[in-house]
Amino acid sequence: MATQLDKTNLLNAYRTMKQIREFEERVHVEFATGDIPGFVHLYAGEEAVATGVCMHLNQRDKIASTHRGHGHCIAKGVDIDAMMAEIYGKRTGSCGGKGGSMHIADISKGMMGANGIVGAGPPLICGAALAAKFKGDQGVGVAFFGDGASNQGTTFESLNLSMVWKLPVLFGAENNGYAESTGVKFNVPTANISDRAAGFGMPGITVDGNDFFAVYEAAGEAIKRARAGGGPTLLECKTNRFFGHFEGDAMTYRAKGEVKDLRERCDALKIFSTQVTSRGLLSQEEMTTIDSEVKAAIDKAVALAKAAPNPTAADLLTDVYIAY
Amino acid sequence: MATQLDKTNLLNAYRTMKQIREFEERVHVEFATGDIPGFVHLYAGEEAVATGVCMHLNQRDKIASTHRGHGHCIAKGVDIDAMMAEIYGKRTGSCGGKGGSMHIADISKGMMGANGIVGAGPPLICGAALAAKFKGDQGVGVAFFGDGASNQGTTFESLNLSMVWKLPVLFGAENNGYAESTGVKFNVPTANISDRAAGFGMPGITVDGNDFFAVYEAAGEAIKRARAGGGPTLLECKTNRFFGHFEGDAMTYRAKGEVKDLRERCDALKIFSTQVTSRGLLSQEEMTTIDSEVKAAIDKAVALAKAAPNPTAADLLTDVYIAY
Amino acid sequence: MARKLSFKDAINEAIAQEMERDQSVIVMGEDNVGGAGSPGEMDAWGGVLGVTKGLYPKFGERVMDTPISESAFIGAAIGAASCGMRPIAELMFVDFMGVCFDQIYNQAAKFRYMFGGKAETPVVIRTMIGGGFRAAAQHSQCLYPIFTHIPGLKCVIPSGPYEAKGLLIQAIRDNDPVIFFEHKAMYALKAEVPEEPYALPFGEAKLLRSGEQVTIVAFGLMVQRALQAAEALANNGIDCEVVDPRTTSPLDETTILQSVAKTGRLVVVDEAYPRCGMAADISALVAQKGFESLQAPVIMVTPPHVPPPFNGALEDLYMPDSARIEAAVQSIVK
Amino acid sequence: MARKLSFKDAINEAIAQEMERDQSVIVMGEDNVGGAGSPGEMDAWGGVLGVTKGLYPKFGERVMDTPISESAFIGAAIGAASCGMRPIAELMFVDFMGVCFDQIYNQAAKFRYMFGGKAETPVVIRTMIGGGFRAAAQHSQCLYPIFTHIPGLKCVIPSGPYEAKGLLIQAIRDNDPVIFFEHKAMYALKAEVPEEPYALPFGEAKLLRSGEQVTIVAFGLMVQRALQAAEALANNGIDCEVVDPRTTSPLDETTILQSVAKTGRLVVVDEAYPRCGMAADISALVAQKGFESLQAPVIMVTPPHVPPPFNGALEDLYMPDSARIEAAVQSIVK
Ligand SMILES: Cc1ncc(C[n+]2csc(CCOP(=O)(O)OP(=O)(O)O)c2C)c(N)n1
Ligand SMILES: Cc1ncc(C[n+]2csc(CCOP(=O)(O)OP(=O)(O)O)c2C)c(N)n1
Ligand SMILES: [Mg+2]
Ligand SMILES: [Mg+2]
Repeated sequence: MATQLDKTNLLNAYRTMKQIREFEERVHVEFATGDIPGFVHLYAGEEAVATGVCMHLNQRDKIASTHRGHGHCIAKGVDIDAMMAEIYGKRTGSCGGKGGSMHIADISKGMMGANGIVGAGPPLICGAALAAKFKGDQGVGVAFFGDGASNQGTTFESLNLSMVWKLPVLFGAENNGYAESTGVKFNVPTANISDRAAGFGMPGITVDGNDFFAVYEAAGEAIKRARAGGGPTLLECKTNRFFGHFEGDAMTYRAKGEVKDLRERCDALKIFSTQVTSRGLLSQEEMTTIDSEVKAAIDKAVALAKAAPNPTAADLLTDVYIAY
Repeated sequence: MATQLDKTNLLNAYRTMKQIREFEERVHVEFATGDIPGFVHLYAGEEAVATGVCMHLNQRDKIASTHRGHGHCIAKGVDIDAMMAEIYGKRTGSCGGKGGSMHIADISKGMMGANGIVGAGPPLICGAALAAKFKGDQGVGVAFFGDGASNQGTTFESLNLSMVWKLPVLFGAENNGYAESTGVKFNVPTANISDRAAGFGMPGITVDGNDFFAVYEAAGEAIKRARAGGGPTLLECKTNRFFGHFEGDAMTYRAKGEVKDLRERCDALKIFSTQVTSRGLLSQEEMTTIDSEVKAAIDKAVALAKAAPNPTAADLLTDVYIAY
Repeated sequence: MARKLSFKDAINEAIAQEMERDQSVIVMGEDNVGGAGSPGEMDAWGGVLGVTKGLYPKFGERVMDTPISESAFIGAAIGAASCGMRPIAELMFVDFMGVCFDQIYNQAAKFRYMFGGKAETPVVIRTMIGGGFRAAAQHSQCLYPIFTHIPGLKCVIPSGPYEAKGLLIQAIRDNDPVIFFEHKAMYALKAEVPEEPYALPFGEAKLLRSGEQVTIVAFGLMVQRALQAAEALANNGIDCEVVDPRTTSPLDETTILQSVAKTGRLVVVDEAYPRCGMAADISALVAQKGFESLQAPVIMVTPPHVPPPFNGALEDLYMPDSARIEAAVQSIVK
Repeated sequence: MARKLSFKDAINEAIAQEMERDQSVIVMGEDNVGGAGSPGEMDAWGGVLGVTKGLYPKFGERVMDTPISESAFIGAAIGAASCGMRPIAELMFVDFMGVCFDQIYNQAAKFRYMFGGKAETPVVIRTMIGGGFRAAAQHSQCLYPIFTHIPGLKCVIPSGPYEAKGLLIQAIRDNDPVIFFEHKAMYALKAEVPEEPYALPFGEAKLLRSGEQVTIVAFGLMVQRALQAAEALANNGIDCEVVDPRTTSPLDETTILQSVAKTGRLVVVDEAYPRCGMAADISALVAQKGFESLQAPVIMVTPPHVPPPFNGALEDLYMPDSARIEAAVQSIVK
């Protein structure tokens, strides 16, 4: 482990991952009660990716996210009370209840939005990176996208455009093996999604997306290069989702016992804990303390969300234009 | 020259290339008189590509073409009288005067249409190949597209889809160095467009597109593999266009003397002539005879086109639907 | 014909029956089988809401999963159609048209005209429309006015299971490109549906209720709401005629104009955006060709010029409901 | 202000002046410089018809060529806009919207609403529309009704050089996404254009001719033809009012309704397809909100429900001309 993360950072990494996990496990439970409307896609299992990447970013940096956006939001510092309220459709939500799970955004934090359109993020992040280039502020853009999204024309075009314009972009491919019910083995004819980078003259690398440190290091290198004007990188993180494609998915396309097995063998939080405790970097207690803090925070977020008011009828008509 | 083309085929190859060249040189001249309406993109200089590929095809096989489609049409056996009449917008044209240069098609010949939308052909040809697969008729589909079109999302998606569905497709990339005024060096960050194939697990190969035999052999192998169920290939042919992007283009983005030089050094017809005469496969006279036959045929096509009637007012409203 | 079928099952049955009848009918779409390349069961999904489930076990390779590459596979469906197949491609949500629209309106729609009548493109594109799912702005749109705008496309909006089966069978047999819009909030709706295959002709509106005072033209899910409103209005002594055009292109102008000629009043109810939308289209038709019989302003009942909101209370306000339809009718009969 | 400028040069000047004023304005599009990666001159094209020519020598890297990847670069313009830039992206022909429409209507148009008012996307997308070039079905469309359909977009159709400059400056300064439709047949048209920068407000129609008997509403190139028709009709003693809405979204309903209130008659002239088009939109507006003053059927003068044909004689028949406008007016005043 070549990484030189100090204790604060290690605790932060753990806290972020735990927050994502707890947030998602809780949304899963609450969704089942029928209180949460719409389509909800959970990020549980993929925590190391968002966390390992976003720890290199500051507020000047931008990320573009996907339909499975809660983890990216949390890792980029979006307020979890506002997120939870948004998922409940409440007026206090990040988007005033108008967006919901699929559209949580906080541009002030550099989070340019979850997105209901597969492959919509990569073009947008090219623009964010272009803006950074014009501003000369060393900012970078990260587009997260799935294995399924890696087949969308918009994604390919963006890989190319980012090379043509030499943009400071990290393409973060989250290969969780599935696009809805369809396996990556069907959709992607190469062993790795990162194999596509070479066709654009771009560095491409694949890491174990359940290993926070592997993601952290590879992302760090790519982001450093991007900031220095060295252009984009395609980083594929192989990971797993612990829930269905969306809440309500019976997952009959998955192998029997698959998720249980993954939760045992490939849990990013467990792997992290083992790594840091075995090396004496963090203690189990330190993490247990975080666990209960996180749990309390999520409890509070849910309670606040449930108690929060709905948008008013007048809200229906506002926020379409700045001026019309 | 490993190719085993017999004399008839060699004469056919020459005739096709000559027909394309003569057709385009003549359209260039006629366009300048103001008689030909609309946008016209000439294929002169790229004859070896369409010819070398299409000589492997029969009527059951399909091609999808581009805005620069005359050469593909001729190579696929579309009637040149009907083509010329279409370019003039006449009722006797391949499309009754409703399509023009950018939309010449003859589905009965397996020519699925020139296309005004860059990158529209590759998806369509995947469908043609899929149909062939269902019919089990060993048919193949060829999508021609330019270096510029190689950056369109539709093209990338099609490369991938053809692998996922293992379709009998040949992607014929015609790299003539320019997309309108923009150079391939700007648009395509790798040395070869064929470098993109690997990212889809597809064979990719680059040949000298001015060398008929090089194209013919590489295409032959790929098409044979496709017919046998071996899936798609990306074949890049490096070639040159002898005219502007479209008629009326002043070409100030090209080097001084560039076209003149290309016409001297890289003329597919000259190269072919040298190859076949030096090897004693065809005589100069045989080709000169073809030259005059072709010239007469083009003269006739132009005369017929000029004399042909316009569509009638009633034609405006027909052919939108089969039944409405 | 006492058998009841859901809207979803009616669609599934139409496809299955046509696939049995005609080998050239094939099905493709994201997760339309469900499970390709995955370790578990095949036919796991049958499309995101299960409409094509059960077709793969019956028809095998003629039902295909696709990568998330709408331009490529919708384009492939169109290309295959012009080579003799009859593909039924699923564009999961109509909201996704933006990544593949070129293949639909510049290719499929125009081949026949551009090629001087020498092309046939018998493709069907099935796609989900509409609100009520709390699915927010990118999964709740209607957008069929955009397709209706395009010459060369046929546009079908079934308002119930009976229409769904008959219109889909017609769509599959039709030799022109057809876009088939399925309102996702209707999938569970049941009604009597004949078992044998039948085709409902395009361009023939259905008169769902006869009335003397006001003509209500409504599309898709709004047909139900128009009927509810008409019922309620009848109890108040207001007699409405309800017309379901069933296809927006071709449009049965005659039935609409005849109805307005009788009633002299028109309310158009549509869930699509109002500007350049279906409600405007029908209103304009009547303002031009039925003006002499119009006795009152035409009223359009649509959502506001606003994207669909996520919050349920807002979405309910957003979508036209029977109360708004009633109010619209009352505003022109009083 | 005696200086005359072509439509094309007016657009170029608007961009140049705004780029001088505001560093955040950048320009991107295929061949918008012309010559990148090529051995000859830079600034060789300035876009396919030369509209942006001369900007690169003045502004250098702020004017960018792009690959043929409309989704990526239009999306990048939108992304950059939401990060503080003011990009002007060129979608060469509006006919190409089909390969990149998602970024426009699901992203740019919806950010502000979906994100609860917390996004600003000051992007301008310039695009060429219209017929008359013998450019056939994939290079002659108008399609602005499709953009007008979408809440969240603003749509501008300048009818001449003066409007082009003032409306484009407004578009660039505007904080919402604006689609700017340039009729390619007008690029050479000259008119007086002030040298200093000026912004024309959106949602304010221009009354081009006052009249008492019939209101003619027309868009873009059709404004000229409507004026010609009005002139000819005046010689026949028919007094028309001609209104150019200039922006279809927002739409100046008031001016249109006031005009019809005065004249009692409406002819709408539009070059876009008729179904769910602008002509229908304006007709429906008046049928709903101006019905009381209407004394005759509304007449829509548009192309037929047919793709644009290639042949010049057919295309001339296809596009509305002043003779058809005159006939339409006459049909409702007699
Ligand atoms: C353009 C578009 N096509 C299809 C969909 C429907 N859809 C939503 S998520 C999804 C699967 C995405 O798979 P992947 O990119 O691997 O992300 P994951 O869900 O695994 O995180 C699909 C097909 C969509 N939202 N947008
Ligand atoms: C989707 C789309 N974008 C842009 C254009 C405009 N356009 C027509 S041809 C062309 C250049 C194509 O370059 P290439 O693919 O290399 O083909 P070539 O002209 O060199 O044969 C462009 C940009 C178009 N027709 N369609
Ligand atoms: Mg995935
Ligand atoms: Mg080229």
